[in-house]
Amino acid sequence: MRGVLTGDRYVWQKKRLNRTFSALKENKLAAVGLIIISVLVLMAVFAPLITLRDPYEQNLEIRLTGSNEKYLMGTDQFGRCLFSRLIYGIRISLTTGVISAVLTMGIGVFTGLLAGYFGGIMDELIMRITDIVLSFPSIVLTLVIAGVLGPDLKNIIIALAAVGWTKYARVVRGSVLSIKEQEYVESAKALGASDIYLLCRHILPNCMGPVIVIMTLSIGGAILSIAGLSFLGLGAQPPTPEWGMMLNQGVPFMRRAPHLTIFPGLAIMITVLAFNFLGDGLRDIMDPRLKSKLFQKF
Amino acid sequence: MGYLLNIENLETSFNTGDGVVKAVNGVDLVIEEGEIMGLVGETGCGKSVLGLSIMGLLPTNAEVKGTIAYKGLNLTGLPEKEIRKIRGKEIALIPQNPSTSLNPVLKIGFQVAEVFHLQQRLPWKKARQAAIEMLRSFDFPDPGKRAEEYPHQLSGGMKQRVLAAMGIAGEPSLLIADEPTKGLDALIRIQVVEILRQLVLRTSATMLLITHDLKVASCLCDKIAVMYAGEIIETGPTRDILSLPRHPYTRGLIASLPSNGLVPVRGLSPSLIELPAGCKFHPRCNQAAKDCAQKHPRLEIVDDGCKVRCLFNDQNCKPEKKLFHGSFQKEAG
Amino acid sequence: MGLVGESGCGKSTLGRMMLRLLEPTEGKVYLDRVDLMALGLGELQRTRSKMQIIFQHPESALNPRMKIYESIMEPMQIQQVYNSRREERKKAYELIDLVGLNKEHLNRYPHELSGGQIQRAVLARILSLKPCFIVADEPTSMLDVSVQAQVLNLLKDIQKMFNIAYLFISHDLEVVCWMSDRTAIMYKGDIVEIGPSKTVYDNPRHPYTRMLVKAFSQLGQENKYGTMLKDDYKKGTVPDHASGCSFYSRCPQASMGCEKKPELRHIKEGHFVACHEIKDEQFRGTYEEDILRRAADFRPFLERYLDEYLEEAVKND
Amino acid sequence: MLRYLLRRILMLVPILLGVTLITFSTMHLAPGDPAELILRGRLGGADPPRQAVEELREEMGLNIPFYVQYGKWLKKVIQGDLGNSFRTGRPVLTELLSRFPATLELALLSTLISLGIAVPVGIISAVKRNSFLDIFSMIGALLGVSMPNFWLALLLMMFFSLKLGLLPVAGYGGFRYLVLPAVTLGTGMAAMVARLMRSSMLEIISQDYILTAKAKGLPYYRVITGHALKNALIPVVTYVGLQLGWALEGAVIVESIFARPGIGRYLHESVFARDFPAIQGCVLFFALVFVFSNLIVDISYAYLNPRIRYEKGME
Repeated sequence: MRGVLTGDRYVWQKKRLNRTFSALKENKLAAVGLIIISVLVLMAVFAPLITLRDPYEQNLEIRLTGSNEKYLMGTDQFGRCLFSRLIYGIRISLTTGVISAVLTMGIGVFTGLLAGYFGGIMDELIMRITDIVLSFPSIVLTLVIAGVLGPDLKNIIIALAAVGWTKYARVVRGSVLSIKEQEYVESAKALGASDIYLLCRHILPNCMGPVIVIMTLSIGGAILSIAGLSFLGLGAQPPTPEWGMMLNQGVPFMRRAPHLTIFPGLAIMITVLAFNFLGDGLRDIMDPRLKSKLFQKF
Repeated sequence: MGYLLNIENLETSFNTGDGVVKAVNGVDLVIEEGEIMGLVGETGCGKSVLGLSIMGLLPTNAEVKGTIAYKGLNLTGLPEKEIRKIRGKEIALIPQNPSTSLNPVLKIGFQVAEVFHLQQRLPWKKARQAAIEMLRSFDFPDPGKRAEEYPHQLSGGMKQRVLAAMGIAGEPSLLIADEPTKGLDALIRIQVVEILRQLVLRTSATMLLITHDLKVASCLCDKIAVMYAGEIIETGPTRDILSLPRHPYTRGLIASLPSNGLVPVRGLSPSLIELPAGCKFHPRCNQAAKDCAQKHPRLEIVDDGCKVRCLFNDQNCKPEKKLFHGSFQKEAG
Repeated sequence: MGLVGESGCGKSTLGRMMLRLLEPTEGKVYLDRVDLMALGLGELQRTRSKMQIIFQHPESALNPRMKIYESIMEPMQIQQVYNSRREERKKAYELIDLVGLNKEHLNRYPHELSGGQIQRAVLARILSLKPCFIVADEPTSMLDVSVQAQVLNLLKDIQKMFNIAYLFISHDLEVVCWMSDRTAIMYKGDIVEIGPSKTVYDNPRHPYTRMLVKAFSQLGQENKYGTMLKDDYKKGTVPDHASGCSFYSRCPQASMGCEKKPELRHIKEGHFVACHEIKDEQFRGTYEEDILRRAADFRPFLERYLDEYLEEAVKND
Repeated sequence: MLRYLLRRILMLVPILLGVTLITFSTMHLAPGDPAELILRGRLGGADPPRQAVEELREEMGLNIPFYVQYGKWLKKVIQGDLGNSFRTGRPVLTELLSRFPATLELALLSTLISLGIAVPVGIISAVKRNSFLDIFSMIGALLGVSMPNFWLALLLMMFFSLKLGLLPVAGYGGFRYLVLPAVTLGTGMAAMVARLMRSSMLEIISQDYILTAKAKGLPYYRVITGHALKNALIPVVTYVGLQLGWALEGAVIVESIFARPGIGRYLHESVFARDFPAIQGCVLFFALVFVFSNLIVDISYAYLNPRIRYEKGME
């Protein structure tokens, strides 16, 4: 009997997975995003195989050359291979982006759950704090925190998390409040379930949909912010091959070597775009309102 | 009296991700001038879609085939611009859900006046006056003040009245009331029935009442058409349908009313994507025979004004005890 | 036991309060001689297996991310009724059979089932704990008539099979009268009439109940040109007295005396009405009258009554 | 309505307190002793003598408890005294005021540009859903959202200033100097607003009351302009407040690139110089502008949405 059931279960899960995939297939933008991200990840992992040169290797004799057969994208002001630096830059941007997004989400979801589920003073307190944090334009606060802590990638991640968690906390709180009213939660309560059980089994899984969407979108946002702050000189320090910083260093040579400005920016945009594609697509797939709306018409 | 609306072989389907939903499958329906036709059916049988098909208000993924002849004019092929002239002026809709069918950011007076302005070409000032008069006639206390209010300040019954007022403001010849009593308590339901009755008395309009509630239909309608899985399965004068239902589904529907002992119809309504072959009702029918699974019965005239879609309509004509009565009767189980 | 009232009159609140899903501001609820309001959290969680609730909206009654069999087995896991998964599963199959679903439904998600099927699954899930008391909060108001009849019949069969006490909440007087032995009518948070279902329906005494019954009988009749209930609708023209009869503002028979809150009075075998205008000559002095004298508010009375009722049900179990 | 406003204004009090508290504590976030850091800055990185640090600590009031420091600081701030800049020694308030016009004109012009583009594009996209125009503009919007604005700024500079020589590269002066920064900021914002406008409009179009309006026989354009638009604008208006915040945020980067003497650039410089009074002044300024623009937005939101006028709270 067990075998039968698990067998069935397997089939159903497979069907469900297939459905998500087919939804992805239909949503072309999301699929494109996913493909770009996969390619980027592969490139980051196999960076040494793809690039021919060490991203740190300087060769002052061939400074600021344009693209040629030896250097795909030319060289920078120290004669380093721009292409290698960009590829290694993927590692930095992706890891910092993902780490800061996950960290931010963790804090936000936790506080949001607390506020939404327990309500009362806890809710009041957390929501007032989010109100206050949200009263600052977020880059300004991030800039100041990161700047005061000292220019370092790690500090930027901390600053981003310290400011960004409020977004999740609000969303999670909102969905917890509505899920809490759902009858299945009430009936589980009537069955004698404990708070932790309710939270883990019923509430958390049902409010993760929007969270995942926001997280996908905010990985893109985090990459943008990190690049921006690095551009302002607050993040990665030379000679790290970080895109924002590379852009910054290219500015003085804008007239002579525009490729130093164009390519890193392009790299940032493509990466962020991929996450935005995916996030948008996920939102369309997951948004139950859209589906039920279609259904109501019959 | 001539035919006001003559629907022939109407088919409406939707293309969705899960397949083609055939909401209306070859419906023939005739509405004569001045009568109240009740379209009765359960959730998902396509009755609301039928109403929207007449108005040409379906979403873009819908496909409509067949003819809807209104005063001899076929509405199905009509371009949007032409059909707009019909809407509101000739055929008006009283939409399903009063709480979401009024625009939340516009004053109700304006929403009613808009119809006067548009359909009767009244200047705004006069249209407003007319709107207030209209509200007054629907028993609105202090209509001048009420007209300045927003929908969320009104009770459900009042919103329903505003919608009714909007419906008849254009002096239409045909009113389509889509599920006016859905999800309402008995007392409010009676109020709504009362509103509709007033409407009919006042305008002498023809009405198509779409409802799932046999009781509401029975106290308002001259004729009833019962719909199941996108088809009309039985139609005729209200009294005949209720006292002598011929189709097994109609009988089941009547028997499952609480006042008739809640005798259920077994099974579930079929999905409109995969309809059963043959008679659409046969999987749930107690009297289903072999033929029912293959032959698709036609809507045949059985009696004066009555039509039934069942292979066995003749044998089934035995009048059982009067099934429908108003008072509560307790049964043993 | 049936409970009837308009939407927003507080009947669902009462139902939820009985299970202590909502905390009442005052008053007590007894189940099997145990005061539920005084229970600690742990005890409460254990006691909850005896009383269960069925909700109105099938679309939100089950966790959309859990398959039906997970939902059905969940209560057994929470209350640890069985020791092994196998026993739980066996029980789940039994229950599924009992409520008229089949095995293939078990592996579906709630959105793949119809409203009627979901209510069946909810029932199966609840029955797994062998409750002695079920609050059914409008379980069929969102269903079609033919399906409503199926579910109601099922509920009734199960009641007979397991001898469970129901509190059946609905706004549909006819359904309640058909389902229940005794019916209580609620208006704006107060019980205005309570008695055997047949008596209440055929011989309503409270003006509000009369209005309801009249409404239901008139809905079935064909009277195209009559005006119905026109006179009875002086809705909300008189301000409510906070302390007075809750029906005062809509009551056709309201008089000066109605400014005081009426008590539920015993007028006939098991039939109680809260109205000043009913001066029944057959007033009986039974032991319940004694309770009534002591009961200034209706609530302790109702609780007491329910308590006895439940006690009986438990004894029979 | 009045109660809503009062509530909304009362809610400002704890928020402003929190904002000032965070602003004040930025100084204490820095690893190490602020006094030491400052002196080290003055001495060009050399270790300051112990006694000088102690003196400065005394002078800055660092030896008294934190909350007393905060109270003193707050009192001064309310009186309009933001302290003197470590770098220039001039009062921070004067510095801020002198830089304010540059930032303001940038924020206003870019907001104007973004709304001017985004609202019509969003509406048309929603109404003509899945048309070529819709797909085109939505991909464009996604590009706009994903594009780093500092990169866009550099590209614009490269093309219009260096290559075509149409506009000045950087600096501050007349309208010609404003164009590129405003376009840079406006494009990013326009992309976001257009997406929001479209989704909000789509949501509204599927509502029941739009069906009612169509059933009245209204022409489609009047359904959209008369019935849908006002509803669809409600979330967009809320957003404009946030947007102004973005304009200010963007100002930090854009002003730095285009060398505009605005508050954003001042903040950037101050962060690098660890000029704490100046940092605090800038942060406070940004937060206040943001808080009050949100207040104005909420008021107009209440004006647009009749439900708010009678109900309490909003989310």
